[in-house]
Amino acid sequence: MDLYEYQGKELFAHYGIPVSDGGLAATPEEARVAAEELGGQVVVKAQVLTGGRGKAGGIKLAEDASEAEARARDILGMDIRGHVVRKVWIEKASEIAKEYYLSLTFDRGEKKPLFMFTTQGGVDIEEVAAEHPEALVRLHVDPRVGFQPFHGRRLTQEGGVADAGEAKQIQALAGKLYGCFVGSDALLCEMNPLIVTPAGEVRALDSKFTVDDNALYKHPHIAEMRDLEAYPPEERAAREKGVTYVKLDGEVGILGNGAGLVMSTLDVIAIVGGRPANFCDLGGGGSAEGVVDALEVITADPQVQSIFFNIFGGITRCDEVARGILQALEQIDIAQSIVVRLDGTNAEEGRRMLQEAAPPNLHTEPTMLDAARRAVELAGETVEVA
Amino acid sequence: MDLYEYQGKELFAHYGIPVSDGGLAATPEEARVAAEELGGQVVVKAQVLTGGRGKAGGIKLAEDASEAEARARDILGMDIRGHVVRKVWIEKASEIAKEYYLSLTFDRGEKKPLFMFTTQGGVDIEEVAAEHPEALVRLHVDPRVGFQPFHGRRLTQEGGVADAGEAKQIQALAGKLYGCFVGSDALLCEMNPLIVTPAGEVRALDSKFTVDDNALYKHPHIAEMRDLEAYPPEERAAREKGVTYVKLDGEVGILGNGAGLVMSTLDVIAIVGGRPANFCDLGGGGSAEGVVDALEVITADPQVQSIFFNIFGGITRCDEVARGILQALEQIDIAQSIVVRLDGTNAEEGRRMLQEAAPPNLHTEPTMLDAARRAVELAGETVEVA
Amino acid sequence: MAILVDSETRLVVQGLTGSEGSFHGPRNKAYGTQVVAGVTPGKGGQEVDGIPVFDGVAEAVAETGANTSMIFVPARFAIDAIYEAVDAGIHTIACISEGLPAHEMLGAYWHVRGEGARMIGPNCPGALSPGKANVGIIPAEVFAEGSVGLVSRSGTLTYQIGHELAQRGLGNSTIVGIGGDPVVGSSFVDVLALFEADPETESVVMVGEIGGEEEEKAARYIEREMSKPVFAYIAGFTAPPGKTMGHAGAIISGSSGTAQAKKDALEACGVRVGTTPTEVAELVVAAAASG
Amino acid sequence: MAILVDSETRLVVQGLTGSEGSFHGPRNKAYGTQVVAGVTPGKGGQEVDGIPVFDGVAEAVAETGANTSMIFVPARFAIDAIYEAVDAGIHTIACISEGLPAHEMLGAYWHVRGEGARMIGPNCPGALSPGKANVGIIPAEVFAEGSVGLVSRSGTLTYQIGHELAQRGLGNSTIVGIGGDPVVGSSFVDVLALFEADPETESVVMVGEIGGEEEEKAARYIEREMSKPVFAYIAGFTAPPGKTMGHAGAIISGSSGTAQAKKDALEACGVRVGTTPTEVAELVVAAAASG
Repeated sequence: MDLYEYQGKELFAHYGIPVSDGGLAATPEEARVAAEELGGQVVVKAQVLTGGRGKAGGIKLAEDASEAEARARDILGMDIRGHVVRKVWIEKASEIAKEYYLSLTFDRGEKKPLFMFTTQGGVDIEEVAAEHPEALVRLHVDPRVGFQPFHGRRLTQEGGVADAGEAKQIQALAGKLYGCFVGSDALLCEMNPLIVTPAGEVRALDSKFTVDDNALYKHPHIAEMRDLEAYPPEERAAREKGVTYVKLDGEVGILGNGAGLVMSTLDVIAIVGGRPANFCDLGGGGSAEGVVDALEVITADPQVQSIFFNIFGGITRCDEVARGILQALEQIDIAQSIVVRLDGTNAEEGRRMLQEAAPPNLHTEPTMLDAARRAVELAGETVEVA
Repeated sequence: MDLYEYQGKELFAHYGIPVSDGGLAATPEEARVAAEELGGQVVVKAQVLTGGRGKAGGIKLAEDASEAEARARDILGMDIRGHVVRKVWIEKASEIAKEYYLSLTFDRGEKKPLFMFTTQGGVDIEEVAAEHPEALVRLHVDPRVGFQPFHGRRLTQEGGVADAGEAKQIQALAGKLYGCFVGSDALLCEMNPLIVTPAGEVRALDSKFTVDDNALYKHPHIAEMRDLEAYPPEERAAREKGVTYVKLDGEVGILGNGAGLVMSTLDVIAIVGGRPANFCDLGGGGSAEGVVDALEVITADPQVQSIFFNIFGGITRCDEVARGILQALEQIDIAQSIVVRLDGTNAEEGRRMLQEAAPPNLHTEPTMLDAARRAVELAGETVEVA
Repeated sequence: MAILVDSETRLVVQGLTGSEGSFHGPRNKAYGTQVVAGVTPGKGGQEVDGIPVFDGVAEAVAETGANTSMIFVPARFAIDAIYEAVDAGIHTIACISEGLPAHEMLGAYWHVRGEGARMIGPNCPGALSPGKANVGIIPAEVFAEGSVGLVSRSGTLTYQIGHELAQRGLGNSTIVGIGGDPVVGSSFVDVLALFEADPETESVVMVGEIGGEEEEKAARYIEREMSKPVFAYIAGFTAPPGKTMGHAGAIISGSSGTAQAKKDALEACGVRVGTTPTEVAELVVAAAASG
Repeated sequence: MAILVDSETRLVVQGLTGSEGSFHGPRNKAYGTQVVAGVTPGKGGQEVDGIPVFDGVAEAVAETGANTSMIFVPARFAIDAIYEAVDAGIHTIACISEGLPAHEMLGAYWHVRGEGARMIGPNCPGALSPGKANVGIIPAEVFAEGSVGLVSRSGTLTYQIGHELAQRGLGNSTIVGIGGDPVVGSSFVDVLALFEADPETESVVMVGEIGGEEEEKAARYIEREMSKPVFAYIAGFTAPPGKTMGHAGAIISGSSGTAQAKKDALEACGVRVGTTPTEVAELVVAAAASG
C-alpha cells in the first residue's frame, strides 16, 4: 500500500525523523486556513500516489495565505499522470542549501534491507544511479542484526558528507529511518530530497512510503490511511468484492485464476492479434459467487466485446467456476460472447455442466491458445497466426 | 546485580507478568500500615539476597494487620545465612492449588537463553533436576529469533500441563518473561513457585532476578535498586574505591591484579599451609592510588597478620604499584609485614624503587611460591612443603 | 531421486485440522505421499483420515520420524509454524500459507538457512515429484512422470505448462512452485542447483514473471553453473507498466524487470525462451527429439 | 604457523586514538606486528606513531588490506565496533574492551560465527604468537618462542604460567586469552581445536577457573578429539562458595563448577592438572623431557 506524502511524513515524524510543519486541505478555503496557521511562505503540494508532481505543476510556492488559496485552487482537480488531485498539503516553505537522497528499501534478491544515499539528491535518482553510480552509496543491513551506528557512519563517509554536524544528523536520521521501516513494516521509505537548510539542519522534504499489505493487520492506524477513492471506480468495485482487477485499453475481457496465468493469457491474446480489456484474477479460491462478481465488473466496461475465461484448476475447482458462470448468466444481462477454457481439478465436471446448460453466447475450447483465438475472433478482431 | 524479591516482582509486573499486590516495610509499624491497605490475610516475607528464607523462618502468614506487625517484628533484624533482614515485603496471601517452577537464564555454553519449567515447583529445584530430570523441561531460545509462540507451547506440552486455560496463561507468561529478560538485560529470572490458584489463575509468587552489571547504564531505574547496605561494610568501602574485595577467615591478606591470579594466590597460600584473610583484586589499572585504597581496606581487618602483594604486570605497571605501596606506607600506619612479588611490565623498575626505599616491614621475593611461603611464615603460621 | 520431495519424504502437516489442511493433507496421502502426522495445538490425539494429530511439531517428529513439513496455518501463525518446524529438526518446509508479512519472513528466511533447512514458499503451491510424492496443492493428475524439472513463481501457470508438456508426452522429475512473495525461502537459483545435481532430471523449464531480478540472476547462474539444458517462459509481455512509487526498486535490480528484459537476459545466457506456454513446451519437445 | 595471529596478520586497531589504543597499538607495532591501520570515526587522516587513522573499518580494509582487528573502544561502542569489523570483512577480531552487555554480545556472537569470522574476548588480553605478532595487551617479554600452546580465561594468571614455563626454558606457539565474560567469542574448545590443527604446537596448557562448565566441555573434547598432550591448571580451589541466587545456573551445567570438579573432569579425560602455576609448568617440562 502506497502512502501520500503527508501520510509518510506523519510516520516519519512519529519515529523522530525531522519534517516540516504543514496541514492538509481538500478545498482552497482549507488551504488558506492551513497557510494562515503556518504563517509566512508556504508550499502547496498536490497529494497524489505518483511521482513527477513538480514537473506537472503540482507543487507551488505561495507568499501568503491568499496566494496559497489561489494555488490550491489551481492544483486541486488537476490530473497528474491519471491521478486526480483531491488533496493538497500546505507546508511551511524551507530554505534549502543542499539536496540529498536517502532511501531504505527491501532488496528481495539479497533478502536484506538496503540503504541508498547520495548527496546528489532532488533530481531523478535513476539518472544518478545510471550516470554516476559511484555517487550512490548502497549499504545492506543484516535484518537479524538491525541497524548499528556504523551503518550511519558508512553512509555519510562513503557519500562524502564533509560537514561533521550534517553527518551526525544524517547518521541519527538513518537509524530512525530503519526503526520506521521495520516498525511500520514498510517495503520502501524514500526521501528525495533530504535537505540541509542554510542553518545546517537536516530534514526530509518529501516522502515515498510503501507499506506491506500483509502486515497492515498489525498497524490499524496505517491501514486506515488507505484512500479508496485514489483508485479508479471499477478497480475499487472489484477490490470490494475481493477480485484483483486492472482496467486496460482493449476489447477482450480476461478472467483467470492466478496472476501468472492471467498475465500469460494477456500475452497470448496479444500474440494472436487481440487487445486485452483488463487484467482480472479470481485468486486462489474461485467460488461461484466470486465468478459472478468478476463478470459483473468486466461486463460493466463498455469496451469489452468478448470475454475469455481461462481457468486451470488447482485449489480452484472447475465445477465451481462453471456454476458461477451459469449463475452469472442468469443474474446479469451479458451481451458479450464468453469463451471458456477449463482444465485441472474437476474440469470434466465443469465442462459437462456448461455443455448441458449450453447458453447461446458461451463457447468452450479445449486449449488456452484455441480459446484465445476464438475470443479475439468473437471480439471482431483479425486473428493472427501464432 | 541481584535484586530483592519485591524488586524483581516490580520488573515482572512492568512486563505484564501477574504478581500479587503488596507493600514494602522497614519497620513493624510500616508493616501494619501495608497490611491494613491490603486487607485480609497477608504474608510477611523477609527481603534478603539469599535463598532458604522459608526454612529460616523468614516467611510468615498473618491473619490481620496487627499480626502482620508482630510477624514483621520477629523477622526484621533476623540473620539469614549471614544476611540481616532490614526490609519485609507484605503481600496479599494467595490460595495455592498448584506450585510450578519457571526460569529463564543465560546458558553460557550454548550461548542462548534457556527456559526451564516443571510442574514440580515450590521445592528445591536442584533436587528435581537430579532426581526427576524428565520432569524438568529445558528449552533454548535462539537469541536472534527471540521468543516465538511455539516456545510457550513446548514448555506446557512437555511439562505436561493438562488444563488448557492454565497452559494458555503460562504460554503467554513465558513470552512476557522473555520480554522482561531481554528488556532488562537480565542474566536470570526465576519464579519458584509459579502458582495456580484454585480459581485457575497463574501468578509468580516469588522472584529471583539477576541483572547484568555491564548493562545497568541502560537501565538507570534498575541501577537505583542496588542496596549498598546489603554488603558487608568492608566490601562496601572497597567497592566505593573501585576495588573488588571479599573478606575471608584467615590471617594472610592478599592483594593481586586480575581475578585469576588472585584466586591462584589464595590457592597457593593454602597449599603452603596458610589461610587467606581476603580476596582483593586491584583490577586492570592498578594506579598508585588504587593500591593505597586497597591496602587501607585490607589492613582494617584486625585478623590480618601479614600481606602478600602478588603482581604480574600487563596493563598494570609494576613501578606504579611500587609507588602505591611506598605511598601507602607513608600515609597509613601499617603494622603488618608486607611480602611483595613483582613481575611483568616495568618489574625491574618497581623492584628497584622498593629496594631503594627499603621500608623495614617490606620484603620482596622473586617468585610467587617463595613469596607465599614468606607471607605465611610472617603471619606466624607453619609453612608446609608444597 | 527427484528433488525436495520423494519416497523418503515423511510429511507432517501443520494445520491439518483446518479447512485447507484437512482437504489437501489427505489428498497428498491418497497420492501416495507418506503423510505421517498432523499438528494443531490443542488437538493432539485426534485423527484426520487416519493421520494422527499432535500438539506440536517436536512431538510429531519424535513419534513419527517426520522430516518434511507442509504449512497450512493462517498467515498470522505461519511464521511461528516455520520456526517451530526448524526447531523440531524438519529439513524441508513447504509453506503454502499466504499473507505473511515480509519483514517477519526476512528473519525466518535467514534462520531457516542458518539452521541448514530448506524451505519453499510462502504463498506457493508446493512441490510434486510425479509417482513419488505430492506436498502441497498442485493437481497431480495434470503431470506425468519424466525427466523435465519445472520451477515456477506462479501456481496455475505452472499447471498450464506441465499440462502442455504432458500432452506432448513429456513428464516431470519434480515440479516446484517457489511462490511469488517478496521474500521466499528458495529462489530460482536454489532450485536450479538442486535440479542440476539430480540425476533424474535431464532438462529444466523455468517459469518466470515480470518484476524483480530473480530471472536475471538465474540466467547468470545457468550460464556459469549448469550443464543441463534450461528452457524458460516469462509471463507479462503485455502487462501495463506498474504504478510504482519511488525509484529504489528499479535501481537495486539494475534491470527494468520487464518480460522483454528477462527474456533478453536469459537468451544471452543460452536459455531458449518461449513466448507462450505452448511454444516453450514445443521447444522442450524439439530438444528432446533432437538430443 | 601459530594460531590466530602471526606474520600474515595485518592489524587494524579500532580506537587507536584513545588512551589505551594509542599505548598498545604502537607497542604491538614495536613488537613486530604489522599494525597497518587505526580507526576512529571523525579522526580519519590523522596518524598515531606512523599508523594511518581512518574513519571506518571498511575504508581501512580497502586502503591497507587489514585482516585482523583489535578493539579498544569504550564498552558502549564496542558492540558496534564488532559488527563494523565483521561487515568490513575482518576475519579475526580481538576485543580487548570490557564491560559489554551480555545480551548484546549474544547477538554479536552469533553474527560473527554466522559470517565465518573468529573472535576472542571481549574483556580479554588478546593473543600473542612469540616472535611473530602480538595483538593485545599481553606483555610479550614474559614469553619465549616455542611449541607450547597456552589458552586461558584469565589475563595475569596466563602471564604467570607463561613466565614459569619460560623460566624452565619452554616457549609458546601462541598465547590466547579468551576472556572471562559470560559470552565470549571463542571457547576453550574452539582454541584447543586450533592448537590441535597447528603443526607448530606440540602440547597445550589450559588455564581455567571456577564457575561455568567450559573446562568440563574442554575435557570431553580433549578426550575425544585431541592427539596432543594437554595440561591444565585451575584456579579457585580455596575460593569461598559464591552467594549465587536461584538455582538455574547450577542445573544448566550439571556441574558444581568448583575447581575440584573441574580437576576431576579433566583428569578423567587424561589431562594432567597442576595445583599451582609452578606445578603445571613442571608437568610440561617433565613430559617434554620424557617425550
